Amino acid sequence: MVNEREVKYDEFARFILPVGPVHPALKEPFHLKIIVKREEVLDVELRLGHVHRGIEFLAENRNLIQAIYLTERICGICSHSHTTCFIQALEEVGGLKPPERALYLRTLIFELERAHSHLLLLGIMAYQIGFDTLFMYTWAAREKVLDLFEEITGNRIHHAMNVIGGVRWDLTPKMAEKTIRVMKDIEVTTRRIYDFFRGETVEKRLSGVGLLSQHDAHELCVVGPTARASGLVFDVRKDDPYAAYGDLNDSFSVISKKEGDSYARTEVRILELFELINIVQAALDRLPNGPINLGESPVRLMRRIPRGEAISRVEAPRGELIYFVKTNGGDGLERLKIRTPTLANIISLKKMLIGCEIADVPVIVTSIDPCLSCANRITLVDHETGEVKVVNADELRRKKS
Amino acid sequence: MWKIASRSRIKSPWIFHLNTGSCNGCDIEIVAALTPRYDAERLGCVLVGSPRHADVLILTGPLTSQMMPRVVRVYEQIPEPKAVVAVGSCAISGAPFLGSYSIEGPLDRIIPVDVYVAGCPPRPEAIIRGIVTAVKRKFG
Amino acid sequence: MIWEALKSLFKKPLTVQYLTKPDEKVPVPERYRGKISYNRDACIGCLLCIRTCPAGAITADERKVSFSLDRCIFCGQCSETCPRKAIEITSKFEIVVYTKSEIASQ
Amino acid sequence: MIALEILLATLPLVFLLSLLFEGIDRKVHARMQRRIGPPIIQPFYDFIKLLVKENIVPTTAARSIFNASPSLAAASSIVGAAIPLANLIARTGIIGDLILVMYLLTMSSIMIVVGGSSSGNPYGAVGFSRKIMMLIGYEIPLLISVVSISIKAGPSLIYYDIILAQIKSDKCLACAYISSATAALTFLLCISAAVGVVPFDIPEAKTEVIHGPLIEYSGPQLALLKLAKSSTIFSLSLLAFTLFFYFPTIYELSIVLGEIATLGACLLGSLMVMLLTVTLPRTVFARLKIGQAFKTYWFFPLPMAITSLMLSVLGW
Ligand code: SF4
Ligand code: SF4
Ligand code: SF4
Ligand code: SF4
Ligand code: SF4
Ligand code: SF4
Ligand code: SF4
Ligand code: SF4
Repeated sequence: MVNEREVKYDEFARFILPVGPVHPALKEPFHLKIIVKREEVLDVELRLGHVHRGIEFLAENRNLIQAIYLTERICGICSHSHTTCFIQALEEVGGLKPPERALYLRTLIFELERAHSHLLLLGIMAYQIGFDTLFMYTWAAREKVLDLFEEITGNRIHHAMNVIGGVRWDLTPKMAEKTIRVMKDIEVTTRRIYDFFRGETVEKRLSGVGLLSQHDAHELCVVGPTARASGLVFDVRKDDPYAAYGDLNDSFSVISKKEGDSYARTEVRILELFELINIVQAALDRLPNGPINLGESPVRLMRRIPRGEAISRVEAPRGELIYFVKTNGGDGLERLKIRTPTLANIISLKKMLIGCEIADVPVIVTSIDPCLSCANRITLVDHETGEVKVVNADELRRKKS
Repeated sequence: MWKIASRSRIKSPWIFHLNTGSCNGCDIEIVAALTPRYDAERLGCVLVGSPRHADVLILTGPLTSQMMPRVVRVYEQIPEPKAVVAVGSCAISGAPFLGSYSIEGPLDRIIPVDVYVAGCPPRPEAIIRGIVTAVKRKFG
Repeated sequence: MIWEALKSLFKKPLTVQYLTKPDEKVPVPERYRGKISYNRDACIGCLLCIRTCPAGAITADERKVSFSLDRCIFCGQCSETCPRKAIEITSKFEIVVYTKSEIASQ
Repeated sequence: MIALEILLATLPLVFLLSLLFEGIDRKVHARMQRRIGPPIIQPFYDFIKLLVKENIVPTTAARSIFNASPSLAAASSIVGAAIPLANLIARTGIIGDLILVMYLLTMSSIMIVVGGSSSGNPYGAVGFSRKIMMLIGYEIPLLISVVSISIKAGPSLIYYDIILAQIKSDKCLACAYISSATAALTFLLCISAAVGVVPFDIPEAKTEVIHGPLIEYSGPQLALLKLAKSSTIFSLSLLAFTLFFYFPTIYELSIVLGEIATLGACLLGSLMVMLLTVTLPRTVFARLKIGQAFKTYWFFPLPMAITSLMLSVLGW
């Protein structure tokens, strides 16, 4: 909604530029209505909901095992975060304790996933500023991580790693060796990528663009690298350790930057890549022996989960991911509620976008690393107050008809 | 003469990719197909930004109700001749999202699909093969 | 960057020339979850796989089961659930078809 | 006075060469990214494919301008490339042909954005305003550098005279005079903006304005626009090479090996120029913002061009 009081313009110089839902800068559909004057952005309006699939609703109608795969398919980039978060909640309800080795393997995949996700973002960022070569470089490096996934879990994207009470695939010594090797490679490449990002043209495009002050970041409840780049030090892995992060606490530190611009957000991700390489190495060093799951049939385990509820959170690549799970005592779910990181972050877009140039829009949007397949639940009407209006499924359906 | 035209068409499929509610899994694999490892450009594939430039429409996702009118519009915007490739299991049948109130899919209820590439997500190689198969069949 | 680019000019490209060179392919690892194969004789008809398939790809069929592979999301859960190991995951991944019904036969 | 026939005969040659140049550009670009890249004749496939595709004219477009501008753009850039090539072959020239060529090339890039802004798409309009900004940025240094070199070579505004001057003086102009060297540098720097590739593809940025002016074009119209672009690249690289780096040895080649060798050497040289000024920057730089690009041109090539002009007037 255009705020008429605030927008001063001569009628002819201003026009509305629709960005999305189908736009090459956005790999996924969401709609930004941008009101511009020549090159300057005066106002933005954000509309989500194009990929809403009603997963929470679907999960409530399926049994727990089916729901695992459903949560995995909320998103292809942090699929493992979703299943981990979900299964942690189930295990809490059921009082199941996965064996140590399983926790370590979960952590391992988790960090590899962060590696692939961060490299992906760096590539997309380069692509947005027209730097195809850098995009190709980072994505070529990312392929190595995907190869690891494929070898360990059998798929490049949807790992199907987690089962109730443990993990499904074990790590053979050969794979462990390869993982170490790949991590070394990634470290070298990341170093080089870091150099490219510090290079003249790239830094020019990113620094000072899309400022989000610490105060605003706090106010808008942003999470993950977006928050950390605005000076908030907050990381679920440290603050509320899950899986094996408690044991690995000494192997990494939380990266935080003060600047709060797109460059800082990118830099935080690059530095996190170095941290996660340490985590992976530490995890492989300390990897205990033993079983990788409870060894019972999945169907029996599923039936053992009583009625109850739990909240679980993990630090997905894009920030804190929260699951609220309420089981019905049979083998199904009574309620599933997911708070995804992008949804928390996307609200901050409006703050960042107003006043920037058209050329900065893709940069800023990418810098919070939005991937909307999890964020599509609401229609957001955001005025100066930062107020959020949630439109539920019924309303959405009514709107459609 | 006609042979040259059809050969050129096969050799230069320009792709427009549309996400109809997918989980990103297939989308990133499509992008991965353009990167050095798979390099779809050696077969002439280029990802274009406007449907008006495209020859091949790649669709992913189970088709949510919000995206449905847009899919139709994009399909109509692509100049003839055009091919449609549905990538991923959820584009083929809507599974595992079938049964949701906001899913209109499967895709082929709305627009004609020439080639289906199964997988969740399919490997980039399979996607490339899907594109090549589609243009060969449609334009050959 | 300039150096890097010029150096790459003379390095071997990373591309795996799938389709343009015969038999070139990114290696498919052993665990790859591709198309499933079903051994009807080993199946005892317990129908557990139907209960756990997240995509509804399995239906009961004459005391045993049948698969609609166009719905399969290649998760491998059925193979894990099956007490008789009647379902196996193969590493076949190039499932490219003209009509949905062909998926099973590919 | 060159015969009209020669000019006409070079038109298809320009067409072939500019698409070939584009193919090589794409291949080298890909190799620098460690990819195989498309086959070198890929632009021909693209061109033919687009030519036989359906042409859609959006209802919001101002029809006549929308339809006419691609052909005009393509025609002027092809003629703009054909004149120097024909002159090279025929070894003559007409008065003012250099100015005509520069005018045609500018015309072509203006036609592209005019067509885009007539499409009624807001992105086309953004592309238009960006292009005009860019035009002011690079066109002035570009023209000044041409003027400076023509003062050195005569003064004469005949393209072939400048080449003759280089043959006579036994040195290529860029090596002979400081003023010409700076002019050459200016010209080279301006090429990537004039043809609109990364880092200066701002009017057509894919992720920002979805190909800007090209967004609504499809089929044959798009083919013509692409052709206009690649023949502009070809023409500017040819000009840059022959105006500044025409070593007399190239001329002597024709005595030994026949005229075709001279032409071949010129084309090879301009290929080098293209790789250096188009392919390399677009591989190793990120896209600039319009303000940054504008500044870049006013702070660096413009003063350089003016210096070069003054130096050449002073006879350096
Ligand atoms: S619309 Fe409501 S019920 Fe449906 S999935 Fe979203 S939050 Fe759940
Ligand atoms: S956006 Fe949220 S509610 Fe909608 S499908 Fe995705 S996870 Fe479910
Ligand atoms: S739901 Fe969002 S806005 Fe509300 S308190 Fe939580 S993070 Fe803040
Ligand atoms: S933020 Fe959401 S869509 Fe993006 S990777 Fe995470 S879960 Fe997936
Ligand atoms: S936002 Fe409101 S309606 Fe939606 S899930 Fe939360 S409490 Fe329920
Ligand atoms: S097929 Fe699978 S990976 Fe592809 S979009 Fe659908 S759920 Fe995601
Ligand atoms: S692999 Fe998964 S989706 Fe496919 S049939 Fe088995 S359980 Fe169902
Ligand atoms: S779980 Fe195995 S044995 Fe049971 S019905 Fe399925 S295939 Fe047959």
